[in-house]
Amino acid sequence: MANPSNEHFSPESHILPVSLYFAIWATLMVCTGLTVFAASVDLGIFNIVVALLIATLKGTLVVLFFMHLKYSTKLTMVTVIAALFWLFIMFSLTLTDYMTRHWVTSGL
Amino acid sequence: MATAVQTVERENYLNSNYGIKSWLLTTDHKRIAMLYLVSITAMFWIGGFFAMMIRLELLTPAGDLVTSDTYNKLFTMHGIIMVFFFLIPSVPAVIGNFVIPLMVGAKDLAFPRVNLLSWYIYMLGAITALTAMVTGGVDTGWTFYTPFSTTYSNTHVIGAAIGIFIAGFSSILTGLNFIVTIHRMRAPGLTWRRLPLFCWSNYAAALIMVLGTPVIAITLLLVALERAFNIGVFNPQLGGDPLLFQHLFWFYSHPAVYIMILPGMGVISEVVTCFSRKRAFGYEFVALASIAIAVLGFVVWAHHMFVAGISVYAALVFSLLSYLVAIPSAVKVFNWTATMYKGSISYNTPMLYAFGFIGLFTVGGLTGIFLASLGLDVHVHDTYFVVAHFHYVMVGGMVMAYMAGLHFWWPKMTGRMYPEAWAKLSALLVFVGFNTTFFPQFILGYMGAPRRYHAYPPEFQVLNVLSTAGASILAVGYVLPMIYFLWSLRYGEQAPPNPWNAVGLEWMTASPPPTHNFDETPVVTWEAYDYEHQPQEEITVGH
Amino acid sequence: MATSDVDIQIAERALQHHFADMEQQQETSTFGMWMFLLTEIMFFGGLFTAYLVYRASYYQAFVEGSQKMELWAGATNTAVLICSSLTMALGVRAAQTGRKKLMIVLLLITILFGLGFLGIKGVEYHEHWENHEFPGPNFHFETIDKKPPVDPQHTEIYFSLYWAMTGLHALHMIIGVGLVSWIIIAGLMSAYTPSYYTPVEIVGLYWHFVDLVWIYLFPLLYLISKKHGG
Amino acid sequence: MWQNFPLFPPRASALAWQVDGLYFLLVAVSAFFTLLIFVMIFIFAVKYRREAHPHPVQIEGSLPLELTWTLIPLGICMIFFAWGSLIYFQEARPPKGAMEVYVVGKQWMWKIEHDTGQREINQLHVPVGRDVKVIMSSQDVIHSFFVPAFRVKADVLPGRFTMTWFRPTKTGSYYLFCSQYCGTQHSGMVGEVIVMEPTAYQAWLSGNSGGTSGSLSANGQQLFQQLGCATCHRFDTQGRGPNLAGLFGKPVLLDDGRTVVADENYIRESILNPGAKIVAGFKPIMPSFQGQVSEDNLMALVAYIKSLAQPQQSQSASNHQAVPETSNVQ
Repeated sequence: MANPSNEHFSPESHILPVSLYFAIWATLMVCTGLTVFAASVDLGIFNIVVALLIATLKGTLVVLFFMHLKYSTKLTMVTVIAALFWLFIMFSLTLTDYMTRHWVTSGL
Repeated sequence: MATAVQTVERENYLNSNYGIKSWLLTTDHKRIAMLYLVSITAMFWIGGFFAMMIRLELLTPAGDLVTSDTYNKLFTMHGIIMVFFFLIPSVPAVIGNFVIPLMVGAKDLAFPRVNLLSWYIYMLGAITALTAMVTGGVDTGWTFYTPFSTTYSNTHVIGAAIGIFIAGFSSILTGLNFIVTIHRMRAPGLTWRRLPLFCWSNYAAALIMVLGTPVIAITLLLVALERAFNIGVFNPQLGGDPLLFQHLFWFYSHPAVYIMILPGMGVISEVVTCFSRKRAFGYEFVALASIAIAVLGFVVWAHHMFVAGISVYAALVFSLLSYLVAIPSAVKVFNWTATMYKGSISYNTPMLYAFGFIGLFTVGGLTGIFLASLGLDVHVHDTYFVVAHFHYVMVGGMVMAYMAGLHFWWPKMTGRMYPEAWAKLSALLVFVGFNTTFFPQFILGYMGAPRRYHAYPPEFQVLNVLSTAGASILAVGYVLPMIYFLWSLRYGEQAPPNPWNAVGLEWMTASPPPTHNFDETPVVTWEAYDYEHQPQEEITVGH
Repeated sequence: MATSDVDIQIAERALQHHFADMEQQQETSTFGMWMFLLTEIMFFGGLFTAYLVYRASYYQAFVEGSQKMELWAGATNTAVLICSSLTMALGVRAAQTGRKKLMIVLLLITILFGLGFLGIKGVEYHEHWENHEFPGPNFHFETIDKKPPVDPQHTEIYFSLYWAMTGLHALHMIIGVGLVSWIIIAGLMSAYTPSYYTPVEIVGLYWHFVDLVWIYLFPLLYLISKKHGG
Repeated sequence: MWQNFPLFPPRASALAWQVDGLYFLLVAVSAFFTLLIFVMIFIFAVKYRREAHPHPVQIEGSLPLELTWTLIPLGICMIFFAWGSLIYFQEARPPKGAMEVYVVGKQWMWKIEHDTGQREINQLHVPVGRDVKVIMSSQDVIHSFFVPAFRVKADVLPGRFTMTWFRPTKTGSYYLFCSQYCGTQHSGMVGEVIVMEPTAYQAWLSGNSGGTSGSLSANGQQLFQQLGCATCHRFDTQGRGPNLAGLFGKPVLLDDGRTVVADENYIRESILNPGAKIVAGFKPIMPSFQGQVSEDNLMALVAYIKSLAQPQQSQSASNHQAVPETSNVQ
């Protein structure tokens, strides 16, 4: 992967080298192959874990480099973190209900 | 009054150009605010008319004025219009739109064309929803609970849902505009710690608009799809779970009550400081309380579902979190009260509304504690207790704050003063009428009167009659401002740039402001609410 | 990166009256786009929540539904979108460096990839439609081994979510193709310079976001479990 | 209109006192804080009015005060939380040995079936002093079972059982409201709960047994035969389906490794959507009975399978002859 120290551009004009874009692209393609391969191996519940880990890796690369988040302001970073945080709230608190419906069984 | 009688009318945003096109194609935030003002006022009267019909029907225990189907449509349309087309846009889209760019010393919002677009989207949504109502109405309740809304209702659910779906994007765009404006367009020297509390609270509300509204959009889209194609996601007959709908619905609709109340709280902070001539007590705490409410508001939604069949454990979690969101609201109330301590208080109309707000919001907030308490909620859930509670917050709180803000900034928006005596009378009428209408409903609720009942057992009649009587007083209290505001446009006194002798950038430009707001970009060198350094002699306001 | 007088004129015309300078305008617009993407995330988030809830409760039904997905189509589409993201990123870079022709060529390729994605998706949709794997009264499903499903109701919900999620995503792709076309037309009219290319960047952000959603949709819908006869 | 003008609901269940206690405490605390705010506003507004106090004293704020009005309300709230949760927990856990009543909500009436086979519409007769567990489901939309005098409420959902329970302490007739909006005649979906002295209740039971064909579980047993359940679910180890004797209330190991407790909702799901949870060691061959059994019949089947779990009946059940618990009625 490209060495970030060579790409210290000012945040206003984050012009990244073409080679970096191709390197990211290649990584994404390899990851796609990997995720298809991983799905064909039976890992039990870890299938989904692996698939999501790879997806997250791919997503992170897209956001950091293709979308230039790595070279953006702190405010943009906070925005992305806020998105993830609110998604987490929605997922986890909804599942709080669904995953615990059987905890008190005597009353159905 | 300041002696500067303007002989030559200087150019302002109202007289810079004329004609319908200059309004419909404007990108000026002040004109867009006026467009919003006209449209949401129209929606308020439509919603208010439905409310009046509801109250008249409930005058007698038998369902004799309208049929039960009509009644069900009335309360549904009252809820949909008031929530989505009046309360949510009221303070942000009218007052916020007008005042926030002025407050931060900007020439406009960050995206003026998007701002205009958001008004058009709002109108499209409103017209879609109204069409659904005119052509037959909706009878699902504003909550659209499945499977009633998806399978059993024979009314125009899709139309109403699409209307709300569309209006949601207007709300999203307004929120997005506010957040970006407050981040990026502040005048030099206007740091976050110097930002008026109105901006803070609108910022917090905008966060909810941006993060929550998309979820209601997708949820209502699924309801529409469910009705159209029977996709089964919320339909128990097809294996879906109706509670999932409630989760997704309240994920937005609970925070939405904070979209409604937070900007109102911001208005109160402005008004209380101005008419007490004091700095906001505990500025940081009030500002942070807004953000805390916005964040915590997202983790309490299932307290609407304590009896709906959620797990006991989840109910415990949501109950605990619900108490936490009460704390920042309490902090705000205490700080407003403390702001008045050792102030120099004048009883102008906005301040009277602010008194009303603080008192009624306290009652509304405290009864929220009743509802957050699991064992008690089981009894009062879906009764008039809930109706009274949220009207105390929404009408007693939010509409009071909206009225306070409208009176406060009316001179700035129109360049005219409203008639103070009439305004005070109407403030009093609203306060008395409101309490007469909604306080009896707390008692009704604890007695067990379920909400959304077209006919009710006779022993509930006395309190219902009281409620209807109060509603008619309330109606007069709302009709009066409508009349004298219109009157003031033509006959009102010319307003000076700063009639209340308030601090804040919006008062440092002309009334009404010029198209570009400021003749030169202001530089802020003072703290928020710096009444200390404003010369006392300038106080000209009577009472 | 020499800036000609014409370029400066373009940039001056592009500066809206309420901004102090280009830098403020560009930062504001980009931040605005990120905020918009935040709402998009929450928009898809509602569907992902529904997916999570049902998948957690009715795993087997989701496995059976997922096995009927064409893996080759999903994988190819993932690759197509990644390629389109590359050309999009390179297109933005070309705009940054002021190579107009290159930018237009790259964006055209991006559109082609986008249309390719929609084409493959269309083939898949057609196949599901023919097989009655569309939720509603005509829904009919048999597993990949031609057996009746263990839990037909929830397999139908899997398909409801599949259509809703991929349909919404495809709608975003169509909007994206429209936006990129608009950028190409504006680019042909020389609207952008190295000091003013904000619209290109913003549309780029949007395109990458749509790609990002697919990166999650692919494993969640296509790869739940390929183990047969589960 | 003025003669009958109550301001407080009747208090007719063991739980009502607790709910009211919490309510009174909350009213007291709320009244205190409301008065505090009103009085402070009033005093400040009068004392510091502009005429009397033209020169404001600027105060930035006070950390101790902020902490005070953050922490004290928080502390008070935690008391309410604890108390409210305790009550809720009691409501969620019916006592053992409660008599069971099955309720089906439909637009716009309450259909009630007693364990002993009596059926009622919009009326529920119960004896005073006994725990009553109400097991509910809806035939169409969401309803809500609400008896203000007992301070209990629970939504009645389609596609699922929910429950609530109460122990009436006072005889009389009390409102049973539907409190979840359910369509046109929502406000007409009002019934009554009639609490009777035990002797009167027994008399009522025997007076109303004529029209019914037997206890609920006996009906369930009949259905069990008619629908052909018994061919696979045999009371030995040879059946193609699991043996249901003694099943109810016990944990069940599923073929994907999960364990669930066989409660009412599990049985319901297994009848309507057998593929959702396959018992370990069995094949997913059971057809779905979705659309073939009504809510009433489902409840009968559940009641029957429940009755199989009671030791003195499992024997008779294997003789295909379930005897209801309160057989003295017949």
